[in-house]
Amino acid sequence: MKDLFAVVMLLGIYGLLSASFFVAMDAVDVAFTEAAVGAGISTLLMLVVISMTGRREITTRHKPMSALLVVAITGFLLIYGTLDMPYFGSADAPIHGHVAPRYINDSMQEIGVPNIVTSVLASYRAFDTFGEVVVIFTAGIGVLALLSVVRRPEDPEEIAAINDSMHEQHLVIRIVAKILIPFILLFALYVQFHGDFGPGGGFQAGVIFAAAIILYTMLFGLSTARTVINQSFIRLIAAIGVLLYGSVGLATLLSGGNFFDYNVLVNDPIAGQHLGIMLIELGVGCTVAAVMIIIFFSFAARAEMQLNNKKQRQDKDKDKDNKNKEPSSC
Amino acid sequence: MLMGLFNHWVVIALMMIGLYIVIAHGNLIKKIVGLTLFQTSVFIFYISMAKVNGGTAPILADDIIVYSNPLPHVLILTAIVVGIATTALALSLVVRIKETYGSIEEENIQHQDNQAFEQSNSQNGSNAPKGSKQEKQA
Amino acid sequence: MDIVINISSGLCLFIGSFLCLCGGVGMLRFPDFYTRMHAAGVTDTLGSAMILIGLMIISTGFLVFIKLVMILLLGILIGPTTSHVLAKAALHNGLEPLLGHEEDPDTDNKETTS
Amino acid sequence: MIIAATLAIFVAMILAIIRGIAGPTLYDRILAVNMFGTKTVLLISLLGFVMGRPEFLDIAIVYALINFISVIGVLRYSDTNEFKHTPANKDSIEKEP
Repeated sequence: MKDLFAVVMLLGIYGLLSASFFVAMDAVDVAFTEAAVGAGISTLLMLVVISMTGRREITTRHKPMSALLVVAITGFLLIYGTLDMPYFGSADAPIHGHVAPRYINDSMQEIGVPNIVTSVLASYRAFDTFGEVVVIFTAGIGVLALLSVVRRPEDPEEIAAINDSMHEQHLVIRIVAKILIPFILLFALYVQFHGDFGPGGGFQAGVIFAAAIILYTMLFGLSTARTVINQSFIRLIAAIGVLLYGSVGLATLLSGGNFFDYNVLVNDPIAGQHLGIMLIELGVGCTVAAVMIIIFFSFAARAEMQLNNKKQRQDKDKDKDNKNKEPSSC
Repeated sequence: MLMGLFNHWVVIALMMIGLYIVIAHGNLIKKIVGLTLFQTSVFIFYISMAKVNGGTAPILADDIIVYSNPLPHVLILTAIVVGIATTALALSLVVRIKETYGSIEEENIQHQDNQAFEQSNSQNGSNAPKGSKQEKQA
Repeated sequence: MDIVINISSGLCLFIGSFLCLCGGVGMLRFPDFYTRMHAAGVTDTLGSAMILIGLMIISTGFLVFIKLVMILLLGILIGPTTSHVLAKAALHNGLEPLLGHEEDPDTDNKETTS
Repeated sequence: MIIAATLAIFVAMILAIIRGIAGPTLYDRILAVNMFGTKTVLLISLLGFVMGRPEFLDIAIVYALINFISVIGVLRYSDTNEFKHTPANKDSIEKEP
């Protein structure tokens, strides 16, 4: 398919489909994340990018045979490899042997949280998750470094003018969004703090929170959103999330336990676990939400800048040659 | 009997489609879409491994004995969010490439690079793509 | 009592799934974008409402019921809004309706409100 | 009956996918994605009942919200001028710098 827009739309459908597959496979937490990420944020980012880079694919080369050969050989070898794999759904597969029974049987006594995924994520494998959060934070920094735009100071009157014109254009949807956004934020908090008992947790809540802010940004304009959410403040939040996570580990280290061994935080081990998990999920939520917002803002600001530049260039062109009018932008 | 392996085959099919897109298409956005497909096939692989027949979601309840394996869920949960972060990084690189080269087709970029290299060889000058960058900033 | 609950929920589910199927077929068969949107938008809202009501009738537990009500409210709020926005954007960006060229303003109103 | 409803939704989803692949205009595809999203919400709520653990309706709520957000996003970013006159546009932009 040559039309990149269609590709992105189908990718969105694919994300929705794979998330419902995850529900059918009992992975409710994963489905939660995939729903928010795969169908929402990634589609949006791709769209912003193709609005910047152009919608058509121009293929100049036609040598799919060699690629097809490579793919066929790899696929054949992989299929050959699967012949020794355990069957789908068999309970005695090696994957279910080592640590999984302990998680399932003992986590209620050791951690005291009904959602095993949360207890594994935030307690048994907390160090691992710490690494993931740092990766997300680093990716946010990378996007910021690549795409940050020096913005001129915003004129409040201009913002008001943009606001009015957008209000005329998107009246119905803005009112619906005004009803919905508080609900989405509230729901994100529910997901954040209900993660111990049902599907949810910091990652999902962060993404949903960011989605609410993104909705606001899309409908009320980037400038308005920037006045609501201060840029340096959101960067601070991203750092504070990682810091909170790390300092919980440091606190356990200082009070005599291992790194991320929450039992020593409070006198009662279970209460310590609860406190540790809550703090860590909060840190994860802060970082993920802030990084997603930063990423989206960077992309949107870049798109806006390019649009402005193009407009200015067109104006200049028009001034320069009225007679030699090329079909440069219809 | 071999039907028990169909989940692996579906995963491999998806994976190979992703790989094919990455190899055969020159458009950088298409390549990222291919990578996403590949990534998702790995997610599906892990999740389908975690499923146990008759099991339910790994959230403890009183009257349920068999649960699916929670460990792959944890790995994939974090992997999805990390995946979107890295995809965003890749997309931002694409945006910068578009700004510098004016194109996101691999062939085109390669062509421009080669031309610039030849020019700099003939002039013994400095690196090539600087010029367009400076122009952009100006 | 039990049988009444079962029958009523089954009826709701049946109507809902029938509507959803009709919407899908209409989406595939109708000639242009606006008619397709008409098929999808109308049946989506009512069909999902019927299915959710059917699930509410057989739901056990208060929390499940409340969540279903929330989904229903969201659906009622979101479905027509997206249809409206889609139609508006399509019209605004110059996609001509296939049918009813003679009575343009009339059809426009109809499409955007559906 | 729940299973029958699930199957019906499934068929409707397939029809939506066909429209999404075939859709001649951009808006047909957006419509297909939107319809697919609402169907997914229904499918997940039904699946919860089929599997006997209907506590996980949170996912369906997230779906409804995210679906809305992504449709708005699509429309917002397809409104920018890049999309309006697409086929001729890109070449001219490329030549410009």
